[in-house]
Amino acid sequence: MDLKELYQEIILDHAKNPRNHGKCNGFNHDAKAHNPLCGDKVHIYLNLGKDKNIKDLSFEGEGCAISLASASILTDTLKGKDLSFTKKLTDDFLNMIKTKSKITLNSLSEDQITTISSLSGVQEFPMRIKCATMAWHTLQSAINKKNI
Amino acid sequence: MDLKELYQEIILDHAKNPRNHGKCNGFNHDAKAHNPLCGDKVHIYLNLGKDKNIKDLSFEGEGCAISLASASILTDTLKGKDLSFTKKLTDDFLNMIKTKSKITLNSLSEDQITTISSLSGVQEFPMRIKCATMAWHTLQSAINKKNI
Amino acid sequence: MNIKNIKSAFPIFKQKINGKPLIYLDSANSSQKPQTVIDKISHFYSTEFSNVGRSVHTLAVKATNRFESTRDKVKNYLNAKHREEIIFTKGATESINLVASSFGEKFINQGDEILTTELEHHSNYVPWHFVRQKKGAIIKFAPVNEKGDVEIDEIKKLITNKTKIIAITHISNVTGAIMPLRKIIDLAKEKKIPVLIDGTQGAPHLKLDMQDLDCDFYAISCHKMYGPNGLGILYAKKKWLDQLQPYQGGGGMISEVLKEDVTFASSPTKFEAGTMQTAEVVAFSEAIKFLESLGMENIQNHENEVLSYGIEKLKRNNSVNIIGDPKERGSVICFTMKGIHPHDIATILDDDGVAIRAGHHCCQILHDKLGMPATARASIGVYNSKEDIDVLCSAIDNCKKVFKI
Amino acid sequence: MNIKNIKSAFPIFKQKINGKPLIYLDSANSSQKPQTVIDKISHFYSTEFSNVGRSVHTLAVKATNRFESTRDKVKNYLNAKHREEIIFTKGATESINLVASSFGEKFINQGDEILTTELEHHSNYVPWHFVRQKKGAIIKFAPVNEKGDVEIDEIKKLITNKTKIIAITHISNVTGAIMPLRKIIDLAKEKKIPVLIDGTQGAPHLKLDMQDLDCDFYAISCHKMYGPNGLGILYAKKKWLDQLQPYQGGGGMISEVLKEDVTFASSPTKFEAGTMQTAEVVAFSEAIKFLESLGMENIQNHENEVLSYGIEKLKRNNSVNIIGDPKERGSVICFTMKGIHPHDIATILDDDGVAIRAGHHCCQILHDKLGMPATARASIGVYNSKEDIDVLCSAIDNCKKVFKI
Ligand SMILES: Cc1ncc(COP(=O)(O)O)c(C=O)c1O
Ligand SMILES: Cc1ncc(COP(=O)(O)O)c(C=O)c1O
Repeated sequence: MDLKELYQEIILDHAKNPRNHGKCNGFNHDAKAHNPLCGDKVHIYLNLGKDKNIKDLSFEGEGCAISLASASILTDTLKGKDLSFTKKLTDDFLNMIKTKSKITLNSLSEDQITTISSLSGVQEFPMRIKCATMAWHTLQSAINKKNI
Repeated sequence: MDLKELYQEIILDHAKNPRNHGKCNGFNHDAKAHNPLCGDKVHIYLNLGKDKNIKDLSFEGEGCAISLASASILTDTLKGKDLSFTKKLTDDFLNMIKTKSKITLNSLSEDQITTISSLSGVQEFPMRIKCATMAWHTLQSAINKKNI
Repeated sequence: MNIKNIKSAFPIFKQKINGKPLIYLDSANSSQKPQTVIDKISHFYSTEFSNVGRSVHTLAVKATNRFESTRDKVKNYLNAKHREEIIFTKGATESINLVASSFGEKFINQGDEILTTELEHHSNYVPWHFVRQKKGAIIKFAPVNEKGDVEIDEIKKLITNKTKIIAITHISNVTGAIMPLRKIIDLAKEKKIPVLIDGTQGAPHLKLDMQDLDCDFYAISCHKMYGPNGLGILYAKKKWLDQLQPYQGGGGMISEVLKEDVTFASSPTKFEAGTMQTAEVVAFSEAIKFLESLGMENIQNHENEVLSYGIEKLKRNNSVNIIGDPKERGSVICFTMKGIHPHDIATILDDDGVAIRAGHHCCQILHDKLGMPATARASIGVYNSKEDIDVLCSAIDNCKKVFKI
Repeated sequence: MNIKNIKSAFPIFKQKINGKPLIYLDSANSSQKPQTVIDKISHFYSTEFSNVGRSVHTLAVKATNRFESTRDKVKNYLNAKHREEIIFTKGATESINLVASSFGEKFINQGDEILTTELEHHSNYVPWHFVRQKKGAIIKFAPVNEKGDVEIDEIKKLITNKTKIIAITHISNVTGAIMPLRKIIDLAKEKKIPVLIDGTQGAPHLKLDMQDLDCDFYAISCHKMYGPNGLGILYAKKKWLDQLQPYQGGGGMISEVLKEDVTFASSPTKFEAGTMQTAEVVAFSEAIKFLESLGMENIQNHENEVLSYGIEKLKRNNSVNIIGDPKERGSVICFTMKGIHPHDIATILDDDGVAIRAGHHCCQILHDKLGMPATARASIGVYNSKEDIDVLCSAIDNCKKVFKI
């Protein structure tokens, strides 16, 4: 186990300055989740276009550095992307957390890949995996659950 | 532990041919008890005179050799005795079962003492002590509880 | 491991009882524990102990992993479909109380009927008696026949449109009858009535498959299947998990706790309030390993061999009266002897190192029907052999000598 | 035994965590077990195991004697007046559920009030929430002040003639506040209101005397007082034993079982349905021996020394915010750090071998009031030393390094 792997510069940056925090304009889907054991909370908002493009994406939440960074990176990476890409990246991400496999989607910039991959250090901290994955599961619920 | 101490001739005799079995005539006190763990039951009947003499004494019950013999010996020994003697003998008996002390009441015949003492073998069989003492405790309840 | 010398896996058999080798024929009461289970408890407490699920430090991670992976093991062992169908309890008694309380609270009302049998252990009656008292429900008892079986027709006759649950044992701990579960469950499904199986005596002896059996609830005591004390399992089919209210309230089983209201976690957490029996759960994985390494079929064959040998041999003894003659018998022989009370039998047998149980075995209704306040019971576990039966039989002969019959 | 080197009595401290000595500061969650307790479990299973109370063979006699003599030991340890006041349960959670269920069923009706505090662990709230739901009762929360104490006046203010029970913790597992039990119980007695104490955090640290304290119910988790998992105690004053209905139904707790009705044994049997945790109870006697051999006063002095040292040292650290400043504190220090979430603290501390807990510690109402979803908690057991606090403090400094603050 290596703390430096877990708390990389990129993660600390996202945790301290989360991107896309708050309710995004015109959100038409949302979902929230919380982990009753540790008190972490996340609420994902998205503005999903008729064309299945995510026009806007944001989150509210409180929690540890890992959960904040994960939500922040998620919103940053998926804003503007379409649903099929979102699904693929989510699968890849969850896989990475589980098996330390690499993210290789070629529509992502190297920078984006580095950013997302910074979360893979959590793999060696089993009790923290939920912190990293909660936002991603919640995004899926939000997509599936139309906000009326 | 010695089985022969437990199942002495006298005990087997009383178990196979219990004395004073059934409801005695004119009983004016009674009480019953049972041991829910083993199913042993005893019901003591006594005809207590105004002079505090036990005019008649009997029991109904089902159970192991020890519990039958104990009830039988109890009724045989205490029929015709008064309450203060009954109390003394009961204390002596319970003491004997607990500490293997001797029964020494001098108004008892040697024969009677031998008979009662035959139950002291139970002392080495802790799970069977209740079998030997149940009738004696029940007699006390019967004395204390007037039958109306 | 070879079943024939499996005694050596159990340290208890190094003991002498009254100077004689221990012949343990009280496994229906509680089974002895293999060395591996005992060692696991010590090892876990000595090197990995921590409370589970609540802390993020190394020991807590190890303990949580072991705890939850035992749940997976149990799921596989029972061939349950979902891991959340496996709920850890204090024992079969608590498992049944949980269902009676939570199911009863929600689904049983005034005049509704609970269908059970005359064979049941108090653990599968008293919890329903509580529901009867609280709700004004009715308990119906399918009668046991003179062979010690409960016929499917008797159950069929008692089903009405008021029947809300069927609660029935897998194997009688007195007559040894193996219940016709397949038929009962088929019948119940036709009528859309849920079925709870008291599997306390089934789980240690028979291969179980929850998906195949398709009951709604199955209750298990781990201490009767070579596992540690103080642990049980409730298998509850997924469809019930959300419908049933939690049984106990406390730490771990909640989702959100406010002054005005409380919401609950999902199963299994929802049904596991408070600090669980971490060490016991962890050690139970060794009991499953033990059973799996021998193979349930082998265990069953071996036990049946010893059982049949025992039945045959006792039948030939004129002083012994065997209780029941069920179509299929599992691991239990209850008997009486003319002129010798079961308690006296048990005491005299103990002198020869033979441990049996005497009493009503928590089945008073059945014993009332039999007209016997008590019986003697020899019950068979994986470690018993035909030689054990031989010792039992000569100890039984000794009873007659002591009683001069 | 000397408290200063008592770590050697606990095999867990032979472990290295991430290559470093284990600094276990999570005892409020669950304590580690001394070798004597672990050995007792093994020894009992290996040489004396049997189900208790039900069979008459030698092993059953031994097991029953050990089981019941532990009850006597607990009675003496708690200075309870009667042995039947000692009921074995699965843990404090079950103890409180038992009282809430049995007492609530009989004595709490629509509109009646249950008085508790904002400090309570979920285990002393959710069971009462169930009563609220079932009976239409009201739960009132005595407020915690900014020091983390609940003042007696706040409790006094909330008592009405509808108050049916006061349920309150002995020591808060978050602020560490030791409740003014003497005053609360005096007040309650004046008003004839029974008092339940959640003694989960009290029992491991303070000398207890039930006759002197004179509460009605006192709930204990044995696994937090160096005893085995899966075992708890409910002390219930004699006057309640006959009044309360049994909690669970099953074997052992009955007097007579008929198809129409069931009557129950007397306490403690009445409240101990099904096969109990024999091995755990037997081994718990070693935990009591351990505590008695050290002496509760010595333990308290030692723990207070370590605690004060910890408080002082953490106060001097500007990045650390200690939760609460109660008049009397027992064995618990909750804290936060600006810019570092408690979970991250716990993970980073673990890297230095320091085991603490992070979260709401099953006290969500209190954390909501504090405006903090989570805190970090270092809790002290008999085996902790000032050196442990030093390691804790340097590990805390390391958090800042990792987070570059
Ligand atoms: C058929 C049956 N059901 C239920 C039980 C209760 O099991 P436990 O005491 O382990 O809860 C037993 C064992 O005593 C049993 O034999
Ligand atoms: C104050 C308090 N009450 C109750 C409990 C519940 O104890 P258990 O989980 O052992 O049942 C705990 C421990 O988690 C506690 O700290």
